[in-house]
Amino acid sequence: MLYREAGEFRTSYPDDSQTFPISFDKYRYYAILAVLVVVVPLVINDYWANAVLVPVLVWSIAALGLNILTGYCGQISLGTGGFMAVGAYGCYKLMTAFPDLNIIFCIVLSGAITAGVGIIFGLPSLRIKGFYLAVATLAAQFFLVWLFNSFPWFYNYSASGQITVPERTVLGFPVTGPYTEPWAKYLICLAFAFALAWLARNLTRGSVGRSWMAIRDMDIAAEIIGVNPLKAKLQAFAVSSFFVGIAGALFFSVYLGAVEASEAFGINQSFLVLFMVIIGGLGSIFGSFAGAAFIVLLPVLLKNLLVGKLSWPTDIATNSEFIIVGALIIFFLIVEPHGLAHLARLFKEKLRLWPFPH
Amino acid sequence: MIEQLLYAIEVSLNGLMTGILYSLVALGFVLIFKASGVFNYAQGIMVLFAALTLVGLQSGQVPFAHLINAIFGTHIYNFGWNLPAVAAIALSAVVMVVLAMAVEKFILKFLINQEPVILFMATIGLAYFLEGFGELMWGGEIKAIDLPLPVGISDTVERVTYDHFGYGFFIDRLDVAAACVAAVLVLSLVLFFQYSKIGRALRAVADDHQAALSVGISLRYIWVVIWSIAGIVGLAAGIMWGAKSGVQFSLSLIALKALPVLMLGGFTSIPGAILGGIIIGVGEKLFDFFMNPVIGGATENWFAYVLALVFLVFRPQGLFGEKIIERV
Amino acid sequence: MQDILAADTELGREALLSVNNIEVIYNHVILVLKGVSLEVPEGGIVALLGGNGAGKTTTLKAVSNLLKSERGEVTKGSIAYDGEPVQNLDPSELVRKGVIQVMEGRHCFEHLTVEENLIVGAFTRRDGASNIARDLDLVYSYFPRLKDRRKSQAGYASGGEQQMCVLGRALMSRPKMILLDEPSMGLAPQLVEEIFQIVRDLNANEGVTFLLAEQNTNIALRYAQYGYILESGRVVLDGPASELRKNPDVREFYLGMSESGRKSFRDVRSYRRRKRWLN
Amino acid sequence: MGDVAGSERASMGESKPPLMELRGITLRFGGVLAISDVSFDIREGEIRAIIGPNGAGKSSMLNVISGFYHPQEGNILFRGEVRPFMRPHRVAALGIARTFQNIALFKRMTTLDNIMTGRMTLMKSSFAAQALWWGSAEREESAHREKAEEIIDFLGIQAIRKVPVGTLPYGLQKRVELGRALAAEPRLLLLDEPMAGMNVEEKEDMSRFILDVNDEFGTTIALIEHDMGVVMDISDRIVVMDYGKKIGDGKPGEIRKNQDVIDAYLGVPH
Amino acid sequence: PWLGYRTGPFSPGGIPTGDGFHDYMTLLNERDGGIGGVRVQVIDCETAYNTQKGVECYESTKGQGSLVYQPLSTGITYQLIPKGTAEGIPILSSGYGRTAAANGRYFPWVFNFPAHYWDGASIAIKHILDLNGGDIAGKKVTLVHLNAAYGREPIPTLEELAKIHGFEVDFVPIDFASSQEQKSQWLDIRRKKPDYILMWGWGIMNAVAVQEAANIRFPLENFIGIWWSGSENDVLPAGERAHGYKALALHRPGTDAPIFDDLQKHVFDKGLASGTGEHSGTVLYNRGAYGAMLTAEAIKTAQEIHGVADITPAMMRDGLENLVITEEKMAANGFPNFGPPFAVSCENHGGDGKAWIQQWDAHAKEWKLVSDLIQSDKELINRLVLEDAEKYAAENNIEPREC
Ligand SMILES: Nc1ncnc2c1ncn2[C@@H]1O[C@H](COP(=O)(O)OP(=O)(O)OP(=O)(O)O)[C@@H](O)[C@H]1O
Ligand SMILES: Nc1ncnc2c1ncn2[C@@H]1O[C@H](COP(=O)(O)OP(=O)(O)OP(=O)(O)O)[C@@H](O)[C@H]1O
Ligand SMILES: [Mg+2]
Ligand SMILES: [Mg+2]
Repeated sequence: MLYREAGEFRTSYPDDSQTFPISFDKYRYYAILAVLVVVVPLVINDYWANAVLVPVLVWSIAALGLNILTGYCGQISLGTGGFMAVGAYGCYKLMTAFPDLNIIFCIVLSGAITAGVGIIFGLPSLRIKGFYLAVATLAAQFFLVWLFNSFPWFYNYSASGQITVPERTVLGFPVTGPYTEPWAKYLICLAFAFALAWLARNLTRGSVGRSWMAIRDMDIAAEIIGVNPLKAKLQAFAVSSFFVGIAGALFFSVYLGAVEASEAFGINQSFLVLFMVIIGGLGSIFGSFAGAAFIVLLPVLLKNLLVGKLSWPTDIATNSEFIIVGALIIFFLIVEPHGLAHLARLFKEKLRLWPFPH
Repeated sequence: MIEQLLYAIEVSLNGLMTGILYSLVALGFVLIFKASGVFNYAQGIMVLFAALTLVGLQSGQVPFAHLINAIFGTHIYNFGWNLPAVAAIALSAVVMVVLAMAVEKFILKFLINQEPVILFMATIGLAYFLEGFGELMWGGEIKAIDLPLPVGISDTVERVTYDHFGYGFFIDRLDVAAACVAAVLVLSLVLFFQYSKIGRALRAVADDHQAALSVGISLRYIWVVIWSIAGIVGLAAGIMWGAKSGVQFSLSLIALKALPVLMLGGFTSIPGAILGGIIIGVGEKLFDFFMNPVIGGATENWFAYVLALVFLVFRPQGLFGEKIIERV
Repeated sequence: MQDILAADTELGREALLSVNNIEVIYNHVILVLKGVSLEVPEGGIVALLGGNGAGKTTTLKAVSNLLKSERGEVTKGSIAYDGEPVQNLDPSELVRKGVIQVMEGRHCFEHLTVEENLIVGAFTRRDGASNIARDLDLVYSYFPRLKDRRKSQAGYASGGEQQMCVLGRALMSRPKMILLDEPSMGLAPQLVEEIFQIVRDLNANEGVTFLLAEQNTNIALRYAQYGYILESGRVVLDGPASELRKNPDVREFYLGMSESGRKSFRDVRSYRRRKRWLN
Repeated sequence: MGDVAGSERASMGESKPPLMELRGITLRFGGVLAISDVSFDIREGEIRAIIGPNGAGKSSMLNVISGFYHPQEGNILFRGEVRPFMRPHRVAALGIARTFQNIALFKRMTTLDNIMTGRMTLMKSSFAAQALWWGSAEREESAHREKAEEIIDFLGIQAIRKVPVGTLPYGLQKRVELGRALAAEPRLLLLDEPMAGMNVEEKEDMSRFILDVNDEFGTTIALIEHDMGVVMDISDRIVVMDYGKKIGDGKPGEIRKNQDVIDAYLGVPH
Repeated sequence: PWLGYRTGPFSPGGIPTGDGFHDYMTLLNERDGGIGGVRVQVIDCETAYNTQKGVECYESTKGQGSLVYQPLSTGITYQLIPKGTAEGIPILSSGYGRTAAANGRYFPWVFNFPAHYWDGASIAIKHILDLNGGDIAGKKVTLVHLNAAYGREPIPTLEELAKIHGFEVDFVPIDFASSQEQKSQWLDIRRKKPDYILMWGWGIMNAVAVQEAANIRFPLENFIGIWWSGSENDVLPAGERAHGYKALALHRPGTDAPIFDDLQKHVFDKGLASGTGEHSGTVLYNRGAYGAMLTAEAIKTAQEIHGVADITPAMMRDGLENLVITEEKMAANGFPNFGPPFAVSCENHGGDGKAWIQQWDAHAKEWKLVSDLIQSDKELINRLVLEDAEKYAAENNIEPREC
């Protein structure tokens, strides 16, 4: 009986709506957090930061954003890449226009800009539903990328249309640019991921979150119950884009350092994020992280295994990677359509029953 | 001025033809969606896969050559035969049917009655799989498809129109061929859906998996049938597009051009796919024609989507799509 | 168990369907049926009664093999139809064998018209268009309301109309055995009576066997020959309908009769009561 | 016996003013005339039943009241004033809550969340406060949670508080749906076949709930039901519809003797 | 490391290039036992032309003693420029990447010899000038380009050149996602009737463009692609109709050079070919092999300078910076007269900016050189490069080093 719920009594409603009602969970969570904040920065190196942890965190934020829209509010969006581009270019313009503005504000502001753009592209969702909406959000994807590609103002008239991040510091430590220490990169992403996850958690446990879920599960009934669909959907689009915009800003400024709209924020990215959300679990915050980790790490892992350990030729390895990732996605969907998060929940459930099933 | 106008007409005509080519790809989506409510993201890859298979079979490529050679250290790449086109097409069609069966057996069977988004994801998984599998099987090099098309079409059109209007219209011969193929396909599919018992059952499946099961419709059979048809339609699209640009990975991206067509025409309507294709084709060409001087080029990419989006705001189910039933 | 075997031999009929001690688990963790056994004799009408969540629907779905599509599975026990085990059949094969289920919850094909819904019901039939057309007329004569609405999409039909549509659709396949899940739900009172009349007619004239889950115990026990009462996944009581009707618990909890005759709904006081057979 | 009780209560309600009045409502869908020129009123504090054969237009009538359908002709008066064109969520804010014929719960949400969603129109804390989960948001959540728990206790569904409602058996779902409607503390509660698919025992419980809501909170109730036993026992007045028209309106005692109603609907006298 | 791509939409280009590079390195190992006695190890990393994978590749391979990165993608090059600079690992982007990197004062760790995009633009215009006896005032030139960093590279140069020579220039961007369907662009071109078309395309875009150009019966000999738009992949799908299409050539096509005999003997016959072997002699295969030869020469130079066989990335940079490619060296390596001779210096990382023009002969199915080596307008280019490099330096607070 490692995992137990018995003996947990809650005497007030705030206690019951805690993030981790079971104290075992809470301690485990604090322990993990401590490791993440204290231990990891000490041991992290370039490879771990740039190829593993930073991408996972950045993608987690994007996945969190999309999860709010798709998982909680039920609006499938394939425009994530475009919104990330808004975040990235917004951040770039802010950084270059106001060199003295702290990078943290730049990133948050670019999230806010993206939220505005998200609202505009969210407007059609009042009429358009389901897959029609999903395809319609591709309009945002293509239009935004085209916009950033076609108007030199966005990339400060640089010769090639690439944007390259200038160096900025937080508390005197560089967090962007080539001279950033891996731990600094990692910590700033972690801080954003943590803050945003907390925000997402708050929003989804109150009436805003419930209005989203109601729209997701049955929009007509929700409206008759008293949920204002316009407000709920636009809120979801705004919050989601805010997250995605921040992810885009971090993606550009901290993670890659130089990007080009059509390549870095293409349609593939949109799909990737959708994957994360669905593999991780629709409507689950933990799932967003799990999904991002899965999708980012699996190819890296496979590559290290196939090319690094087994020394397969790279093309065969990459093709096999696709095959394996595809097959795994299908496998997961078959085993548990509700994602890793649900799988974890089931596992807990079994653990709780163990050793006496039923 | 008149020159301008004639040019605009020419642009529209070409748009029309391209539109039909788009619809050829869109058809595959429509078929599967209409018949089982699954939004098959893998359709684009299926087009590529079909074309790769066709070329591979025709030119006698050894499947999985790279893999085999890597494992056994051999050096085999080609069987050294050259199949006649008809035989290769027939064989590829068979491969697509086998693929349909595999999809049913290994994926769809387990996902009966799941939410549409889950099925959608599964098809994305399939797309990944096929992407790797197709390249592993046939290699990533570019390959050419040679269509024995009569060469004179474009010239004749241009000459005749020049004689009549004083302005030679240009139309690609491939487009003419594609239009014919598309017309035949659409006609037969519409008839199939309208008049066969299976057609009705397919629509039932799309509405409610469980209820369809409960009246004795074998989902598995239906799925094999419809994925096979979609595979063969994909083959047709693959031939046409492959002839245009060579068979290689990028072919699958053509699916992205088919999506707005789908949206505009309605996910469930075969004639809608054609009409949607034409509207998008003509629309994007004309838009580029008028707006290019103002906002610069490369608008085709998003224009189709924005057009479809605006259109949907007024008609959320697309042109001919089944009305979305909203009731409590 | 003893009873029913005796009853069977009495009637000289084979059990067409026998469900043997099945256990059903949803989603790998939720145990719903905890050993349910029942038998339906050929040409019989058997009623399955029980409160909400007792497991009636689950039992029917286990028989028709629709459980798999809901992530449920039969983990123990066996089900035999016509002497053959049917657990591994595809639902459609079962329909071909003549077993059809009318699902609860009005599962119409929304985008098909009412008439198309009915015609799809005849999907498995191979006996020609004219026969199907005749049956279509028959269904329309049962449910004139459907005839009025035949050209409109089923998704827009009223609740009761959808229910009729689903019933009619099942009849269109000319089944040997019908699993009816709450046929009377949402239907106007005189229609409920008519439906059971149809059940009785089909049973008497065409020898169709029925297994029906029904909340309207009163009417179900009037038309059925045998009844099972399910509570939380177990059969708690079974017997010929006439006997069940006399059982004091059944009278109180399922028929709403107290010792002094029928109570007014206005006078019911307590919400939760215990049933004697649970002690 | 039920008759006596019914008329007694009805006389109690008669003195009250109408909460809602429907005047000359006509609703068409293309060629289908779903409701034609129907007028009736619902008085403050009464239980008003709407009955009629299948497809008579009862559910459509509720949809008109809750603003989901907009009639081509006719007026809806709420508390004496003509209600202008409104989106359904605005109607809900007026204090009109309802349940649905084909259960329309939020399937993937838990029972508790469903019920809390019912309180949507009453919750006021701002978006920002919720985002940061500061003071007011948390306090408000707890206060409403308490009300929701009261309703859960009242309906006896404590055990399924944290279960997603999608997999609950039909009858429990109906109960949760009632809970969700009650949670809005409505002035007018619309119930569409609340007892379909229930056995007698459960119907008794449900009747009890409805009567209690009516008694304790003074909630006005309009209800559609096909079980004549229930309708005749618990309602104060009954409207009968057939083919979109009103064919009868009165107390249960009158309705059950009305020949038109017997012909069109009841079949036999009840 | 070789950050190549054998998968994804650009694999038809990536495969032969990679094959050429690997096969030559294998040859060196097999025939000579490596360079200066040290076997060359090519660390292969698959990027699928995707920047993120490129970064992952860089990070995962830089610890393995990587001497020089060849990212084979302009986008990834942009990623790696700051990283390589910060960490002191040279980046060699031969004929692609960031043009301004040709200025070694501002980009000490980045090389793009033997010629870069702006050279390419200048050379193409030179060729057109040659065809027209030196006067192209009033002519119309259209650039068809991929709507991405790479495709936009030549725009400033062309604009400058247009001012100088008085021709009109016009740009037609094509998004990669819609590069399968370029009909409207080509109809537009057909209407505007430009005299010459230049193309900066990659992947499927090239093949479609050549076909469309043939479709509108544009005289293909007036259609000139950059060296990345001039491989067999781009003309074969159009079949006969591609006859006459021209492209710039950094090096010779075909299998005439003696090196191919060595490759046959030491690599293909031993079954060590990295691909099918059937690409040898194609433009991109030769590019890979040629690039490998340049790399090997740089390694040799580094070994000579520092007198050690096992060199470090910093030494490698010295080798690259002091690389002098002469006719003799090329001949000695089996590449006689294969590419332009050039010299790299501390200041000049871009080579001399010379290239040929090649033309497709659809009947013989081969590319043929149709011009002498053409020298770009170095004066102009150097000025532009300096401007851009200064801008980059200003944005990133970089102090140019002294040379
Ligand atoms: N798909 C499912 N997943 C998980 N649990 C389920 C599922 N379907 C049903 N259940 C559970 O199984 C139990 C029995 O449900 P079932 O639907 O069989 O009851 P029932 O007797 O038909 O009730 P009702 O009269 O309300 O229709 C219920 O507790 C229900 O919560
Ligand atoms: N949105 C709609 N579009 C078309 N027809 C509709 C629509 N809504 C209702 N109808 C039709 O209007 C009529 C009345 O339907 P309604 O749902 O009001 O019936 P009801 O009285 O509730 O019947 P039941 O008791 O069967 O639920 C039906 O014939 C139905 O088909
Ligand atoms: Mg049931
Ligand atoms: Mg109704």
